[in-house]
Amino acid sequence: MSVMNILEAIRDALGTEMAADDRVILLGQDIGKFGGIFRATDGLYAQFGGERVIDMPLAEGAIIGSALGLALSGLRPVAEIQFLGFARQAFHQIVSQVARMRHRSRGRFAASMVIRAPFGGGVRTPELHSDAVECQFAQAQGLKVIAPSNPYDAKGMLLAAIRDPDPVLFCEPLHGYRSIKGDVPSSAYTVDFSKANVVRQGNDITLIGWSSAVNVALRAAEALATEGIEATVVDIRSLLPLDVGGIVAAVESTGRCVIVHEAPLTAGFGAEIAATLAREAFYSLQAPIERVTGPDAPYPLAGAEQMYLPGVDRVVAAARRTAQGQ
Amino acid sequence: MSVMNILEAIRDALGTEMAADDRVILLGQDIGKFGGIFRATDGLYAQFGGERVIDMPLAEGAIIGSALGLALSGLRPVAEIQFLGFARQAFHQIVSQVARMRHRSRGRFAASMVIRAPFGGGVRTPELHSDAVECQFAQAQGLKVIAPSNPYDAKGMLLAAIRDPDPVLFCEPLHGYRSIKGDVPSSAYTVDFSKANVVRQGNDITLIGWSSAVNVALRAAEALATEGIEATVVDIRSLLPLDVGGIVAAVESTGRCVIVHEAPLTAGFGAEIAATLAREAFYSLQAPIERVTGPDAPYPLAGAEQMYLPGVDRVVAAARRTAQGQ
Amino acid sequence: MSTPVISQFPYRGDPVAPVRLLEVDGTLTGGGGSVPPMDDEQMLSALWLMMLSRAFDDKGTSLQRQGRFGTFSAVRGQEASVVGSALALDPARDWIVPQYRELPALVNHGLPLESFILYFSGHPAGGYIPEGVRLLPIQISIAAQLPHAVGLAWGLRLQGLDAVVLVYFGDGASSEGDFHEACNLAGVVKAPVIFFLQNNGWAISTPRSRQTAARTFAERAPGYGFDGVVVDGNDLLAVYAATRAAVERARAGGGPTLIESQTYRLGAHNTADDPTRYVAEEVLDSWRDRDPILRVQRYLAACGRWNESIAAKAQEEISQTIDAAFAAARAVAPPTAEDLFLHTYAELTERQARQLREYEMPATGPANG
Amino acid sequence: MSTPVISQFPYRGDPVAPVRLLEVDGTLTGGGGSVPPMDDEQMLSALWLMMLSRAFDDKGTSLQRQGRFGTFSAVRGQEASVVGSALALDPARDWIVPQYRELPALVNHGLPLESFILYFSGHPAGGYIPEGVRLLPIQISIAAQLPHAVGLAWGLRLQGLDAVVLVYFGDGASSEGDFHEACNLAGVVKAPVIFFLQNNGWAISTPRSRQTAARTFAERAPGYGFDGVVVDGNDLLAVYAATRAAVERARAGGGPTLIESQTYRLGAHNTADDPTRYVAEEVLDSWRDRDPILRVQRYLAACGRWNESIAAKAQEEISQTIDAAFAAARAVAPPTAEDLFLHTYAELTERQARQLREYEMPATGPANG
Ligand SMILES: Cc1ncc(C[n+]2csc(CCOP(=O)(O)OP(=O)(O)O)c2C)c(N)n1
Ligand SMILES: Cc1ncc(C[n+]2csc(CCOP(=O)(O)OP(=O)(O)O)c2C)c(N)n1
Ligand SMILES: [Mg+2]
Ligand SMILES: [Mg+2]
Repeated sequence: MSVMNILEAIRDALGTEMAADDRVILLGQDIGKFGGIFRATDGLYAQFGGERVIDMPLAEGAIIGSALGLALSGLRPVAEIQFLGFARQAFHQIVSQVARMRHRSRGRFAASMVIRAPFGGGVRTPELHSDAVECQFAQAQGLKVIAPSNPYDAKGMLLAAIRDPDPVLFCEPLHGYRSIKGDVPSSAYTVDFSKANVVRQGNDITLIGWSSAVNVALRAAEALATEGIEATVVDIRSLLPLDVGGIVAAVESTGRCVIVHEAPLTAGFGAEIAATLAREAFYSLQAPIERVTGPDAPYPLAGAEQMYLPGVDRVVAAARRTAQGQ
Repeated sequence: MSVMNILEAIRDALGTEMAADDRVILLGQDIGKFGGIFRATDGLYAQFGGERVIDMPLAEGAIIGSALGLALSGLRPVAEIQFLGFARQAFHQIVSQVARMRHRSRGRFAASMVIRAPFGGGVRTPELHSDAVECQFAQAQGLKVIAPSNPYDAKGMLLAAIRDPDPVLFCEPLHGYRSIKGDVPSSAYTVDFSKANVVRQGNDITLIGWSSAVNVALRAAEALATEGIEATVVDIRSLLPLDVGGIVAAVESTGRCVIVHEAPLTAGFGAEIAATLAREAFYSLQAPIERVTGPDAPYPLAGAEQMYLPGVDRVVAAARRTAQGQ
Repeated sequence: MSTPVISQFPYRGDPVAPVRLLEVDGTLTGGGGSVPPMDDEQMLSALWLMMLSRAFDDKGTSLQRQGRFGTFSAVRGQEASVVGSALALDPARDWIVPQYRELPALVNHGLPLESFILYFSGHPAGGYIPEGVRLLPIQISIAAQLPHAVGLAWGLRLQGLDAVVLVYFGDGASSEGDFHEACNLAGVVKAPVIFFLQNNGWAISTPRSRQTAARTFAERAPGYGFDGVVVDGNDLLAVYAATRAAVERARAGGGPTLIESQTYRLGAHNTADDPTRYVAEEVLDSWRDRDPILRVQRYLAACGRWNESIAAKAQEEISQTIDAAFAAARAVAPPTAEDLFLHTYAELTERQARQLREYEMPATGPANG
Repeated sequence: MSTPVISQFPYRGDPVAPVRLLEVDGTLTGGGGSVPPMDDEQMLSALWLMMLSRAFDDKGTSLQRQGRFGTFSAVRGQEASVVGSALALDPARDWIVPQYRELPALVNHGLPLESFILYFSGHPAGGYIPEGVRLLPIQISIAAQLPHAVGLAWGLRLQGLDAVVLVYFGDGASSEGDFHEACNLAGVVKAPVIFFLQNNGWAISTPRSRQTAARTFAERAPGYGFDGVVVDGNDLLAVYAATRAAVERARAGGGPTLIESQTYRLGAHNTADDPTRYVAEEVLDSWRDRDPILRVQRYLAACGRWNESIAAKAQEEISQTIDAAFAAARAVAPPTAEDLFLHTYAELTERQARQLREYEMPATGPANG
């Protein structure tokens, strides 16, 4: 057990599984000697060599498309896309090919592979680097879309993802890469990401998020507690599939809910959660479900990002309103 | 005024605007002499020549990316993508480039262009051709995503789209191309697609859809009427931007709502509509909002598509339940 | 300007002539001096596959017109290109990654004809490829299979196998970004993959001349770090020999080859297409003269291995094979609601299970939850 | 096999030598016999731009380290490549479509230095390009600008203008599908576009050798139906001459050219990068010897047009220009909530208007509705 940040937890997971399973190989831009632009693969090239930690040409479609072929050959590729916004270059490969291979072949071919990509804002990256586009993949039935919020989950969910028979898009919180720290066991363990995680218990309202929004929600919950409002905070962990039972239970127990995410409001994944809850928990809801999200606008250049991001203040304000509404 | 199907209405709109505005040019695969795989551009090559009706190499990214450049040069390109499922090959160009050009350049450059593509199932097309992926574009702020349900709207919305200063993804109902007919004025006219259209009035329940789902909803409304349930049917016309005021008013007046679409349930655009209504019309809702959609699975091969598609029966059943729930 | 700049890579001159071994009249190129790369027995087997393909195209088209079969893309005219390339592989270790117009290659590699029929009838069971058959599923999304083939070839090699992967695609497919990304990666990692480009003159209605301004597709290969070859795609022997050479090179660690097989689609893009709108009858005729099947029959007839009675017997056998396959496909039970969901993931998700229950008990269950 | 198949397009031999007009020591290639394509005045203006670029890199980097400027990508080492190409264009009719590493080209074409600073400071106002300046915005998504450039060039020509479009991109960018699709389309429609590939040896930490197995990038051009040229990218005159030739060809209706400018990134990918992790010091040193600025200064010194006092005066002027631009950028008011929404569409949507009101009155308004 040691204290790690999310990046260290991810690196630890990759190294652990590569040592345990020869079939695991990494591919991506600048992940070799350089160790990745965020150092997620630092040291792995030295340890496992260039045949297992592979620098790829600058072509996201080929990274994903060839990873699918590598998976079919019997390997377990873990592909890095430098920023989730550039997974759009491989959208056709991810959504039409990777996600559907099992279904298309009626079970003969499984695309057992992981696509890792950081996403989200707050660290002053250039245009398109901060786009929270996870929801654009959440309709790709056949793909799993997951997003850890803390180092413990990062390691355990990544190990689970690599061992998963289905393809997993593993969305990493760029913002928390170095700033979010926590205890991480040094042994191998998996986290069952199919279950939403109640990270805080409270009776008055339920805050729901994933990735770095969970941390915003937790800080909002602390602020609300000083006002006497006790919040449950749920980390959904997985967008696709969604743990419907888990979130319904968490909202039924409070009757009130605020969802937090970085993507714009319209067609963000908060819509799916709100729509599901508004139906399944209809008779328990005592106030409208609110969504605190990025505004309906492209992610801005760095100088305006703090205005764009859904902050603790906005979550607190929405939660206060929701807790009081009836 | 004459009776046209949707395909004829689209062809009429294209011809009308090309005759009126020299800047309008068409580009796409097989749209020239061949007239398009569905004949949407039939006759236009003969009428306007190969410099304005342009056959493109088989590369969706280049079709969209060069259309953006053509727009910046001062022309008004209308690009055809043969099936919306193949717009994924151009996803990075549509979502990261076309949608953002105005914002990126702080208003200097407008990507005034239209992308036309049929979508949806029911006509036994091969794999990927029927995918209803309109929602995957609905988070692309800067883009408009619209979908007519009948010939009158098809012509009027397409003319409005070509004249729109912003880029428009114009999603055409593959299923209704030839089967849905109606009166279409021969003159040029526009339909304000920013407003949802109430296509049927009823007091008991509101059915919401777009594209061919509107026709499913209308047929369900007729069936419901025989049981004494009178439905309002709303055609949202535009997913992005969404006419929030229009749909809220239509649901407040009945207190009950069923949303219909072809895409899978999870992360389909029905989620955005349901989430919005569940909040904005919270105090009027007398029953949970239901979504009748494609199942959470890839669109199947043709032999199974009738099971996949949300049919009149399923809408009627959901509406009945909703009308009775409280 | 005072100092003229010379382009080291000018675009000029005529396209190169394709490799040819068998002339249209069935004689060997350059006279009888050279030994053909296939013996008579091999050529007879190849001919059988080519004729099976042609007969299937006829049968499938007529059934489709009667509404008894789905839309599919005929191989007609490209039989030498498809069969010659497929026969250069070893089905016990090599893989084929298809587009959608390669029926006889798939059959030779082990796909039951019945699966192909089920697939194009729209039955979900048609997607299944039997265990042990080294084929990826038919690809509908143009060019998307190319990076898969590279990854598969590279992965097999990383695991120490000596397998080669051959990927089929068209002149149209060569314009997609996936083509470029796949070729470039294959060059960098020296994947044992053969890019087999069937230049059949058309992508639906789009002529080759509108697809690219390049004189040949094969000349793109050195720009990715490997060799390019142009073959007469209607010449079984040339296609076979060029593919064999590429297989041997790949197997020996020499990396990829791009083969441009110059052939011609002798008919519609698929059974929903009407080529009379865009193909000139004279051009079609000139290609009918170069029919790849006739060429092999002429050669074998000159060797005394082909005559009318052998032909009639083969036709009869082929026709029975095809009829049996259609009958078997027709006997498969229609798809159920479960077929919609199964194999989306290794296991049904909660939501899928709930949706499936709803299908099975529509009256009582809630809508998709 | 009995019949060997010859690849008509073999991958072998050494890469070609780049076009060079000015030697490292500042003498003209081949002795004084040839007349340089630029006169001394033009070379002095070019040098000024190159030095401005270098000085901006220094200043920007030091401000960035102090937290007073954002992350940006220096031009260092590529000044001849960027400036020589840009000067071959006519800013009154030709367009530049940039990647992100071409500061002096943008400035020469009319972009206020202050805009560039605002952009890399993360101020939304930095995205604005003044009316009349023929530049597309800086492109962050690698290679995405290439099809835009083709469409723009083609569209201007369709409208009867004689404008040429030059698009910048890197060796890394050449691996993206967008590169291929754009080149192929440009060949088909004969767009007046120049694909100016700056091969600076690296894509972040990825070396040229891992980017492609091709010997040169330029040799891909004939595979798209146009000419390819390799130039010494550290030679102002060669870059200028090759680009001029391409501009003239494009203007005359001769279509596209692919120019590979072989240069070297003399430093980090951007101010967040640490190249000591992957670049060998000896290699860097060998390229420092080939510094494109020194080469021009040596030439001009030999002509009596450059000496220490002229240099000092130029440095002073440049330094004032840069300081003034930073000061002007700092004087711009910080972004407001309105900046988030404006220009998403021609008009605010209802939802945006409501969200903006919420920003402006956070206490009272509802959450995003
Ligand atoms: C990505 C994509 N775009 C468009 C289509 C529609 N389409 C189907 S076949 C075809 C032409 C393919 O031409 P080619 O690659 O030459 O193969 P051929 O049919 O000639 O064998 C097109 C455009 C598709 N299936 N996929
Ligand atoms: C589509 C995409 N993928 C990845 C990145 C991350 N990235 C930024 S710069 C760069 C390298 C670009 O190399 P090159 O094109 O050679 O340009 P250079 O920086 O050398 O001028 C990468 C991979 C990106 N910006 N866009
Ligand atoms: Mg073809
Ligand atoms: Mg570079």
